[in-house]
Amino acid sequence: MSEVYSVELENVVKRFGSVVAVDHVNLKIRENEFFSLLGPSGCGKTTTLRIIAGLEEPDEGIVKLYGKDVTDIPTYKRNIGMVFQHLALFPHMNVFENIAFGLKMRKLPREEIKREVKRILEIVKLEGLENRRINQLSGGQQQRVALARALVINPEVLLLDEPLGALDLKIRQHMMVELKNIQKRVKTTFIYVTHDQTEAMTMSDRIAIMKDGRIQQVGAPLEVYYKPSNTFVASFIGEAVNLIEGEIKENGIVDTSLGVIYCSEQSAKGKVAVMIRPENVEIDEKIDGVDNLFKGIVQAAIFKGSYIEYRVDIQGITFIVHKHGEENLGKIYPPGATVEVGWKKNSSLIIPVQS
Amino acid sequence: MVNRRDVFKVAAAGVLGLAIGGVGGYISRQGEMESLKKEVVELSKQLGVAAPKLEPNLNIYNWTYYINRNIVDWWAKENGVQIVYDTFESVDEVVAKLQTGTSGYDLAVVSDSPLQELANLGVLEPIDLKKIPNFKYVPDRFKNPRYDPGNKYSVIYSYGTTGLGWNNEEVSPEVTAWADVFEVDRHLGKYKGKITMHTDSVETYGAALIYLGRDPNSTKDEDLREAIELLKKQKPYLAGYASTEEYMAGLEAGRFLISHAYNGDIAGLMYASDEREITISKKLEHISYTVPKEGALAWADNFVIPKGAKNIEAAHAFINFILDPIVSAICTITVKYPFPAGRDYVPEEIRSDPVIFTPEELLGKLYWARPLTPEERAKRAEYWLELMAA
Amino acid sequence: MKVIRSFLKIFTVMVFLFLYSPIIAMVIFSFNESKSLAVFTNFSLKWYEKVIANPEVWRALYNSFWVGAVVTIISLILGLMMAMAVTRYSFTGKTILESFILIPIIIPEIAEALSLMMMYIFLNIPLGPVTVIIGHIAFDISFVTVVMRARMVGYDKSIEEAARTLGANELQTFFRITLPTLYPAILAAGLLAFTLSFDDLIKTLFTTGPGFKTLPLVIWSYAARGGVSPELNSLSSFALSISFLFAIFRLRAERRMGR
Amino acid sequence: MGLMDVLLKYVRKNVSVKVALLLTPPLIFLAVWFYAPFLIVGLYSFDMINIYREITFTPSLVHYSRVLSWTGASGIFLRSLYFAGINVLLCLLLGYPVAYYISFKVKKYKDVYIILFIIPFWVSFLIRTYAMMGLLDERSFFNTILLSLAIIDSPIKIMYTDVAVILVMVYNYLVMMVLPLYANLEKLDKTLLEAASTLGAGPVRTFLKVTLPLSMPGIMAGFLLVFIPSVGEFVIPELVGGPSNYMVGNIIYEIFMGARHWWVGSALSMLFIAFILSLVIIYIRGVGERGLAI
Repeated sequence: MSEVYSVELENVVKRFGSVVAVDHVNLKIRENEFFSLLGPSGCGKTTTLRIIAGLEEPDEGIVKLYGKDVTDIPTYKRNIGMVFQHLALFPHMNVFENIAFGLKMRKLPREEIKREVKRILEIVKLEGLENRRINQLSGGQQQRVALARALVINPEVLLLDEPLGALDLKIRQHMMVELKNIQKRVKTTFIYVTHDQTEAMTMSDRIAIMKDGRIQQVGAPLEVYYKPSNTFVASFIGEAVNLIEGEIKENGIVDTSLGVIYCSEQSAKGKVAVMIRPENVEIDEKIDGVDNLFKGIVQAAIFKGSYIEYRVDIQGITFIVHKHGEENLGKIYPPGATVEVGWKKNSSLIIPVQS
Repeated sequence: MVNRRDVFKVAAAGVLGLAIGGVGGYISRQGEMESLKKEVVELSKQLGVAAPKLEPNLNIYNWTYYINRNIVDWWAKENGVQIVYDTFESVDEVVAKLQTGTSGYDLAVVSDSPLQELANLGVLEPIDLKKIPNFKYVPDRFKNPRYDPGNKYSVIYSYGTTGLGWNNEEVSPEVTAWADVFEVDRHLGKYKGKITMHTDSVETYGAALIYLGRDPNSTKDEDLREAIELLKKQKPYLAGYASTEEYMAGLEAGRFLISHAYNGDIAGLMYASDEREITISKKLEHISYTVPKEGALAWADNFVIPKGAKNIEAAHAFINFILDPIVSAICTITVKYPFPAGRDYVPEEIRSDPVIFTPEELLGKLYWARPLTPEERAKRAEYWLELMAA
Repeated sequence: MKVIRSFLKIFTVMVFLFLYSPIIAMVIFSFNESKSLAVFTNFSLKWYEKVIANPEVWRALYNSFWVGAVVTIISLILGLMMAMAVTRYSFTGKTILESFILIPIIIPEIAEALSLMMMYIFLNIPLGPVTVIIGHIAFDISFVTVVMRARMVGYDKSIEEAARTLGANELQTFFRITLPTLYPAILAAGLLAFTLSFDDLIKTLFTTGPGFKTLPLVIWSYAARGGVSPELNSLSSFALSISFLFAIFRLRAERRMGR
Repeated sequence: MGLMDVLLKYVRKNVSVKVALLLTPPLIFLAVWFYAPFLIVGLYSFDMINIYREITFTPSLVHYSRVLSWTGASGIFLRSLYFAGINVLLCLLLGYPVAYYISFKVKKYKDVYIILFIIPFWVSFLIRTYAMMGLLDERSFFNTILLSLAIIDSPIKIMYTDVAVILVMVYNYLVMMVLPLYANLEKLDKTLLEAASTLGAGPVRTFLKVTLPLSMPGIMAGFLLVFIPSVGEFVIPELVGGPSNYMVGNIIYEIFMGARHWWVGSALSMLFIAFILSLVIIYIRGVGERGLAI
């Protein structure tokens, strides 16, 4: 038997007028996985999520939940939970009624509803707030209610549409940890849509990166960070990145406008880009023991808290370097200073140019 | 002529009617009525049994204050008929409703010329005189009228004239002619702001055209132009164009001294009228009514059964009831408009009052409104609105 | 500055006086024992007794109420459908549709009432309560739609989607989520619809049938016939107190809605 | 999958079907009971229905040309515009200071002021009009007081005059002017006024150069809300005016019910509606769609 997938999308297409929002998407999401759909706004990630929920019907393709084709099944008959971007809590109901709604729809006996709501309130840490009105809750509390409401029905899949977007940074960071913990406790597949890579990186088992309705790459956070499948993914993931276009000269050697760059060996041909993460680059007056070495002039040095970001002009190309470490913070190269910039060849990765 | 049973029947109606409404307003003839009361109560029981079975509802549409409501209530109760009694204040209202052919009324009261208009439109049900035995009490003069030959669609209700009501204490010399209200050097100038003309354009046109020596029904441009010019000159001297309610209140309070009015309204002021209380003795001695010597418009109101009436039997029965001489008499002494069938039973002072019962020889000499076509009415309305805008 | 301020204050007080004095005078004189409109002789409830003893008034009040109730329910249903269509979906011809909705509010009521009466006559439809109700709904729909649309702007559709993900089908979603959350809008529109119907004179005047009178028709026939009278003073004061009861209800409801 | 499911699915899938389902019942109602009647009015006005209510296919403009060439009608039409214009002006003159005072000078209890202002308008239109009739009546205490104070020597006759019609209109429509004005003034950024005074403008100049221009949208909204219904007024001239104070509504009524000439009445009605609608269209063009968001 092959692996069990909680959600499968096969060649799903959704158009809005002339715009193709979802373009032949194929996805296989594993059971009990924390899966994120990451991409800039308008990339089709929310539409994809809504297709899984049944709130949008695909123009083409098939949606499967646990192997069962649900393409023609309406939302309310798919056993899924969803947390909406603006939470969509029912304003005319209190906390208990909000959470109990799904159970009532399933015609559970009153006692069981009470028990289930109590159970889930414990999980989301909202005990004792059953009778509060929605507008009497803080943003974080509302978040938990929305989560509890979606989880209490024991969904096969929990869909989350940028649920943390409205929260401020501190609470958001806290909720990220919380969400991950809850996922571990309830053991359900979470599909999480976000444009925030930190959220995706922090919580996800796997991430799908989308652009213009297409999936660009699916992989674990480290994988997409260090092995982006194309320049879009490379530049989208991480704070910053250096991408230098060029042509493969021979295996592991790329000819760029800066000159030859030595890369970790990889079989590719023709036009490619070389990706160098800024934190893997050394900067100093004099550098030894690197495979690639360039001279440049500091344009700007920006203090970013735990590191310094340098923008170094190398033959007209701006190169970004992140310099970590307390001991280095005392020594800052001022703009105009001539420096050497270098990195080892396994820090430069050849990736295909995104079409 | 009238048998005893009928008299008792009607007296019963009157007495019971009074019992419903209270006898406060009943002033004279009290002794006569009292003596009949005992027998009447007996007979009224038989009446109820004897009455034919009628439809349960009757929708009546009549002028305001134009019948004895106690008698209507009594008849309804006696026959087990639920009466909806609606009233209107102008010819326009009743014609507008009846011309629909779906007014929902079973019985209405309409004047002579609009009656012809409605008959021509085919929105009236024929009247079956066989079902109205009391029609025999209607004097011959009011049968087979010119506006409804053979009483095909109508039965006379009441009649009268439109002349001038005036305050004989304040106004002198006495009002005799239309000239008094159209010529500035006569009453018009003297009582500036105290004179009203009628709101109904048919009446006011009629007055102006009669004064000008023209046909009051004229629709010729030159006649209408001349009439309107006359009325335009008159307008600044008037208190306004008044309806029944307005001129009755105004004459009584002394705000108006001369009003273009229906005879019965003025009689109602002289004797006081109501729709529940019967009064016979004079109330306001200082109000007079004159049919101007140039002539005036006469009119007759009639029962009609509108098309679409659902309760035709009850409508006929009700007409028959009102045509009973004593019922007619009671209605006459209640509202001070003459009900022809009851003439012989009203007290002498009322029967001989020319303000209520227009003398027959005079009626013959007066003008009658002719039904107009929409074209003719529109033409008249155009001139009329020019006056209103002036 | 001081001068301007006190001028404005006096002016405002005068305008308030202008607004209140006729109504207060009417109410005061409704308790006058004599028929005089000029001198208050003695306190008396006799005109009220007359009004209360008049079955026509009670029947008219009853008619006004039930007509108002039927009109409100039907206009709410139809208006809600229209408002939902225009606020939730975009479709071709929407702007034209919206102006078509506004026209009944703009057109003089006399023209509208006469045209409806002509149509009833043209189609031989007998006049009565039903024709009155239809006439009221025909303009109430527009008012309901406009009020609802204004209140539905910013309505978060995702709560309905949330309900569906939780297992509610279309009908359950509508009755358990959509209607309850639209309650303020429905209440506001419903009260307006009821008031418009309850106070309507012109449409009712032209479309009513035998014996069917509403309260405004009774007041109108007295006012048009006899002008000012103590009976009418007390009838109007009586009607006024009903209007006030409504208004207070409305105000309280809106207060509660207004967060 | 049952038929119901197929149908439901179809509806779910098609927005246009949903829209159609939502719009059909109200639109059919409006079409039948609001627009179709005007179709009949139109047919009458073009002489396409005869006296026996049969449709004929011989359209003609005679009734229009009749109305247009009719001086009496144009006189009354002008009077209606004049009455409505005076009404708007008086409502503005009375209403602006009140709205201004409540919005700018009242610090506490603004709501109370506004509710106090609205209370008289909770009373139904007809009763308000009737209450005014009580004051305007010659026999009213108002006249008695003036007489006893020897301010006047004979009772003022206001009832059944142009003045009565206009006074009662102002009384009834004042709220329609004050509320949009107040809403507008409330939204107005008051720091602008402070800015103007720091730039050396006196109170009068500030008002004329800043407040007044900025409150134009409120004035325009009030104008529309007062002008449109008061041009078409029927009840007020009928009750407190005489035939000499007729407005368009009254002549339409008169032609329909008095002369019973439905053809001319319809033409008049159509012209009047066309006038009102063009006024609104001009307004929307000038002020924008928001102007109608009441």
